[in-house]
Amino acid sequence: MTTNLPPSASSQDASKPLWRATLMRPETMTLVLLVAAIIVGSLLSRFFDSLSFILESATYYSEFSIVALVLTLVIISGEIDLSPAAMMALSACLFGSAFQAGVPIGLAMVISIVSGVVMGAFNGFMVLWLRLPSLMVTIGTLTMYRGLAQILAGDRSISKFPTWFVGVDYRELYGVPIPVLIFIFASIVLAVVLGTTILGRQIYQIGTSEVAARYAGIKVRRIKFMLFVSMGVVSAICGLIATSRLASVRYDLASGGELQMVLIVMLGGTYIFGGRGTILGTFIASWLLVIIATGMTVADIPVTYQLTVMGLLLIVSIISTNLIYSRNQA
Amino acid sequence: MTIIALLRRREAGIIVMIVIFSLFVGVLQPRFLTSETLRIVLLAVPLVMIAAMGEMMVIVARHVDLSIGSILGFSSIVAGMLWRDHPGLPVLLGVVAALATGSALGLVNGLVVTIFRLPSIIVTLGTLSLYRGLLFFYSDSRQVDPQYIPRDIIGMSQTSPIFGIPWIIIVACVIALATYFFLDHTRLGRQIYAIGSNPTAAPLRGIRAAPVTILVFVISGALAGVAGVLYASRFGYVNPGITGVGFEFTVIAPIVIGGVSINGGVGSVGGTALGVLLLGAVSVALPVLGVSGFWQNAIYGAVILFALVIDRSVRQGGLKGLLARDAA
Amino acid sequence: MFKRLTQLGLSLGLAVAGAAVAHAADKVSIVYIPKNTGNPYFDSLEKGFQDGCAKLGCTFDAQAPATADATSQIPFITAQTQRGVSVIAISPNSPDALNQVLDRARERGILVLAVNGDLVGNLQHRDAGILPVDFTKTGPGQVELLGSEIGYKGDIAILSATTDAPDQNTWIAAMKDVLAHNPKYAKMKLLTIAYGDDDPQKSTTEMEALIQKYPTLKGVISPTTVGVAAAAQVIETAGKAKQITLTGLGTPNQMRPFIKDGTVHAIQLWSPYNEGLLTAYFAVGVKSGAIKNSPGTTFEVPGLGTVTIGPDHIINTQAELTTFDESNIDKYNF
Amino acid sequence: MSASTQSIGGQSAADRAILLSARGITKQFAGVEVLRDVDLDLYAGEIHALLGENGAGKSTFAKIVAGVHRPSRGVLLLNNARIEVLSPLAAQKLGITLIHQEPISFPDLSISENLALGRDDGKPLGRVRWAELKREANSLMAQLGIMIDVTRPMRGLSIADQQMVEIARALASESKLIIMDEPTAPLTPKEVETLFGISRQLRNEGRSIVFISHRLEEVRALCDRVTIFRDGNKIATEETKNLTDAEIIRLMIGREVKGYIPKHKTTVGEVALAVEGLTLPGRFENISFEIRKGEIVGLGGLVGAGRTDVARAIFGVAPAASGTIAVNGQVVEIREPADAVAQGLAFVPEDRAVAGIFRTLPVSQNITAAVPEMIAPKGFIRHGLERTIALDSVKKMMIRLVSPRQPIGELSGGNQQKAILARWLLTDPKILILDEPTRGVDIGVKAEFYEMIGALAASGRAILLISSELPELLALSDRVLVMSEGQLTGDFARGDATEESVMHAAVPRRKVVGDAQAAA
Repeated sequence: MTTNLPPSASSQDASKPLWRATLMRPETMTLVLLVAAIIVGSLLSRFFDSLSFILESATYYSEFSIVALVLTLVIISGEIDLSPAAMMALSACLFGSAFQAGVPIGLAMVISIVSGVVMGAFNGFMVLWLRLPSLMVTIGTLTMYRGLAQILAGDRSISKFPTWFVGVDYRELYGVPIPVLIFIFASIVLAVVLGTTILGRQIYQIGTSEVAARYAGIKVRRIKFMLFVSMGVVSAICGLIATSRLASVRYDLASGGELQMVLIVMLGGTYIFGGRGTILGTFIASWLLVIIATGMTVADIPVTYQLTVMGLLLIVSIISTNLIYSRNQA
Repeated sequence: MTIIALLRRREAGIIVMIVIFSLFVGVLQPRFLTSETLRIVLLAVPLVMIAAMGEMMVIVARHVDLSIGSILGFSSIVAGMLWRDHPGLPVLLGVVAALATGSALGLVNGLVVTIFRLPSIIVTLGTLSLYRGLLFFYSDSRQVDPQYIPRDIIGMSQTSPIFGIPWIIIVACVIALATYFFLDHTRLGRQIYAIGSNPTAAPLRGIRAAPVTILVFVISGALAGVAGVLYASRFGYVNPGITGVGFEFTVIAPIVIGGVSINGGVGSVGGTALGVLLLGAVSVALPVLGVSGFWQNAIYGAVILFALVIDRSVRQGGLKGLLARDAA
Repeated sequence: MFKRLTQLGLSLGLAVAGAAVAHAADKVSIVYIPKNTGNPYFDSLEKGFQDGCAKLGCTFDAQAPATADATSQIPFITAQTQRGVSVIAISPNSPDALNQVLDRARERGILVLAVNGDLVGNLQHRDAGILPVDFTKTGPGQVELLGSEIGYKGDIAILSATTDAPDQNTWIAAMKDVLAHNPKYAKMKLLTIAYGDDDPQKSTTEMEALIQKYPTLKGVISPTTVGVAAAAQVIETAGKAKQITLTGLGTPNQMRPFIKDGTVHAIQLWSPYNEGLLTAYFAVGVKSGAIKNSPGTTFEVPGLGTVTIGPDHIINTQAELTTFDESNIDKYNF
Repeated sequence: MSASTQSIGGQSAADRAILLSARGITKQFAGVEVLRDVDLDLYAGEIHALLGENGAGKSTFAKIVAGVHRPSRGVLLLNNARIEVLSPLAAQKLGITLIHQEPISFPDLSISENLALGRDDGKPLGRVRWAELKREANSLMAQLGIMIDVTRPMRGLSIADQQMVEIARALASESKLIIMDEPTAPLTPKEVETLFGISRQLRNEGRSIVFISHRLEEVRALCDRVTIFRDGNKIATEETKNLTDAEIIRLMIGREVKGYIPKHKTTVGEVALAVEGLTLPGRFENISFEIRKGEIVGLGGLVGAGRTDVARAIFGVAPAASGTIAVNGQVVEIREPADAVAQGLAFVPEDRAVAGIFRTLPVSQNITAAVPEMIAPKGFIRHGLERTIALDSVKKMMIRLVSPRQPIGELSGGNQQKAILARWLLTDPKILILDEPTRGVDIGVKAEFYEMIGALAASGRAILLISSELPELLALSDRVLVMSEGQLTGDFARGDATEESVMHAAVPRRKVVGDAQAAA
């Protein structure tokens, strides 16, 4: 039985005041949490209110945050990718091994980015051509890519990179570390892409109804494939940033990062079933995570609480986002 | 397509794979083909076997539980701390506590998944982290040293009630058989398959999907709790930061290779058990062959992907159909 | 705009740090960052810190990451730097990944000490390394212990942690050296080195594989606490205690049941407690100016006697390994 | 009409035992009344037809009786005792079984298990007796004249076979009341006859059957009484023999049929779309036809005959394995819908909710979805422009809405359909494929659609119209093609196409057509 409302029944809904529509957005919730976290953080520790400290801490999370931005697009399009942390590790290990084997560092960087393309394309192939669910595929590739990194690099840590390559997080522009700048820049670019271009529009449409998008002549497979490849490329780039920051690389680089990336995206109010979400939300959520993590660390709160808080946040954020959207849809 | 027909009977396929693999390893390292190997493999698998029985039910019901590693860790710590801090109490009480802990954590998973209708994979990714955090908190980040694990528990891996078969293997067999009986011969078991096969139609056949789904998560948690006790038995101590970490992949890989479809509704206890045995044999064989343990992760990942592709090609009626264009 | 804010923040942070330093004369604050949380070895080490600080009047705190991966300690170092503690003692998870963040801490006047494991290859990024014993003697000590138990004769194997662990590799190199060159050990044959990744499960399968592959195996050295415990469990489960002699580095608490039931006769280790104690004394001494942090300097630690700062600023807590067997194991609780 | 029908149908109402009474049944969905104050009595041992247009409320009524929905108001009485039907399982226990329009199947479970599911009320840990299940399943399938291995899984069974399993399930349930919601749609005439035979037998045993169908001839052949629904109201209950077809239709739609479809003038031009030898194994075979500019070609046939598959193949949704498609005389390769759109094709799909609309997105986005270059001339979306374009379409198509920012899911079916059509008109398509364009659309709006379709053809566009409503198909089409079991079986010029000729071609040939006629 169809349950279409006649226009009159929904008129209150459409004419809902703007402030209420804004308040009911998940991003607003994230922003409120951010403000609250800053206040609580400052109360917990007097060491907290230093911007340079926060920015420095932000570099530790910037790689995951940058990947989370692209992951936002992937999730809006109705897919998911749990393998980026493993892709970071494998591409960075490739880079390190190549460099160690005497490959010029520039070429080694190219190799790592190409490996990102290949890994992303493999994910895309499995999902789009073999039509396997992306969740399971990327759980498989997350294990496999990490394992390949382990086979490649063993458990040694590769270091001794040239000084110009090392320490990207200590280079600053206007007092802001480079990785954080890259994150901010990437946020702006992706926000523009998602919010104002046809590509962005079509990503939402695909996520809302893939079948309808295909019938409307949208090249669903091409767009999704591009998103998976972008995940690979961005993961590789972030693998390089992490390598530079740590001045070394090991197979366990970014291990467990998939949880944090998904957490950022969910916390930013992106709908797990696709079709809804914003870069702004992910941007705010990234800062929220930085504030919570650094705030707790600097306040000497044991790591056990941090794990608990992260897990709890993930669950609470999907529940609330889900509730907000299902209410809007009712 | 005889290969496909063979793969349809996944159990037959896995038995063939186990035989081929064993012969292959045996040729390279003749010492592999001894009863000693069998003993080692059989000692290595009960943990995975028991947890896999629960996880398999979850997957048959078209869900997944990624938090079992943390549940295993939590249950074993709860039991271990009980043994350590209250040495006067009966040993069995620790086992009961582990079961109760596992069930309770599974219940939370089930409730969140069904009440809010959220994808279980994301929910359990969250509880994976949440439970591990709580576990650190509960244990005060302290491990339970071997001297506190009761000898009766350690003895489960060593002593045998019958035919020289250690207790833990018997426990695993009993649980596997019980699972088989439950899934294949009770109405409730068949309802799990029905829910996984067609969740929207289940209520129309009078199946109450929510409670059954919750029950499945509880069973999965409880079995992870049992596996937690066996962990203490086999490794002799439990550590909040180590016990059960990464266990979810160790469990999911043999399940998918055992022919349990991640699309729900399909899968047998026999296939799962054989999958566990196959991967158990692989993990025992790698060091015997002198292959670096680094390969294990990559192999597990590849196995999951391979099983996914096989599953898809069987459904599509052969490899030819695999690449056919989408008919959505 | 940002820059000015940053400077403001920086000066605020420095002011706080300065305040902390100003107090340093009477109250040194030490923070210890172990490899990961839940590791009983480090619990014991922390105890040494606590007792030392109780006597010396310094404040002590331990902050552990959840996992032992290369990057997990970094946010903790930064946060403690921001807090303006006077001493950071760390058991590094990676010898390479911490250089920059440790340098930044040292720029702020924080004393950075590597404890229990050193930043091999990057020694210039810490102020001193506090190691339990002279690591060059650990390997030979272990070989001697095993040799004495098996009559200096037979096939042996090593079950190590990871291929990349610097300490392990130092010890193993010394073991190989002494086995090859000391005629006393001429009849002991090293068959292989297995790696259990400090993971109970993996150590167990590796140990099982050793037993299976080498029926002539008489002795196993496992110079890692996780490995030796797993190996003992395997030997006990397989009922091979009569054929295979196990020794290694293990904590008394972890190994007590095996030593009591005869699966293992003796293990060795040093006192992690003393490491913590010594570090506390050293740190407070350097901060107060009583100890000059340069090679050759000596200082007194109650209970440990006179301690000398060695080359590369390496300080050892004790000369020899302590051997634990049935006779003395109950005296230790860590 | 058989003798037995008359003898039972001929008794006077007063003599008959009433099995089920509905009193004042009202149902609201999201504040909209879809069923209003329905009173209905079902006799024991009768076959009772529910008739009405789509959305008239007959399926909702059936689902309320079967416990799928709960009534907003009103009561049900079974054997004069008030009952609360809380769930399908509760209905089952009361002896009420519903055979759904789309067969319920658990594809991974065996046929025998599908038959058994939900029929037992035993303990959850009660044992499943596999041998018993198999024996029972075999005997049920034999009763229905179906030879099939009952231990095979449902996956892969044809819709008809699945429907037969559903029917077998109802048989086994010993229900006093069996409700069949359009059970015959996927069945072959022979299977229909088996079903009718069994239905009569059940009636003779004193059980009651509610039969929902659009096919008047079936109702006439089988049913003792009919109840007619319109717009959520029960309009009439009458003995079948007392009503003529024309009267029934008048009661269903509330006015005379004639003249409600506008006459369409044809000025046919060159060939716009030529399809040659299109084949997709298992779906359709060797389909060839052409459509000229300004021509409306109707494609008729039974549900499942492969009409939609052909349309989806042409549009690239599920391309054919072999055969060619030529647009304006040029053979083109269409691998996905985007290619089809580039060739000037447009497709209004049958399954609007899934394949048509983006439910949660604004109407404006839905309208402009196929013309990105129009709203984003330089790559960036110009929202003002988009709004203008959308509002223009809204006005042209007379789409009723509050705001173009409103999610399209809030519009009525007809208005949603208009928006989909508007989306395609923006692409200025040369060839339009309309798959059941008026399904789920109110009568009044239907007329608007007919006018639009006519106008589109008149403007030189080629139109392929798929419709299961014969009068609509016949009135609009210049030519009518008919498919049956994946083959083209009929090609009628406007004058030659009649309901009889089209139905004749649509009925599968391999079966003996005489059976169906003999039955009627």
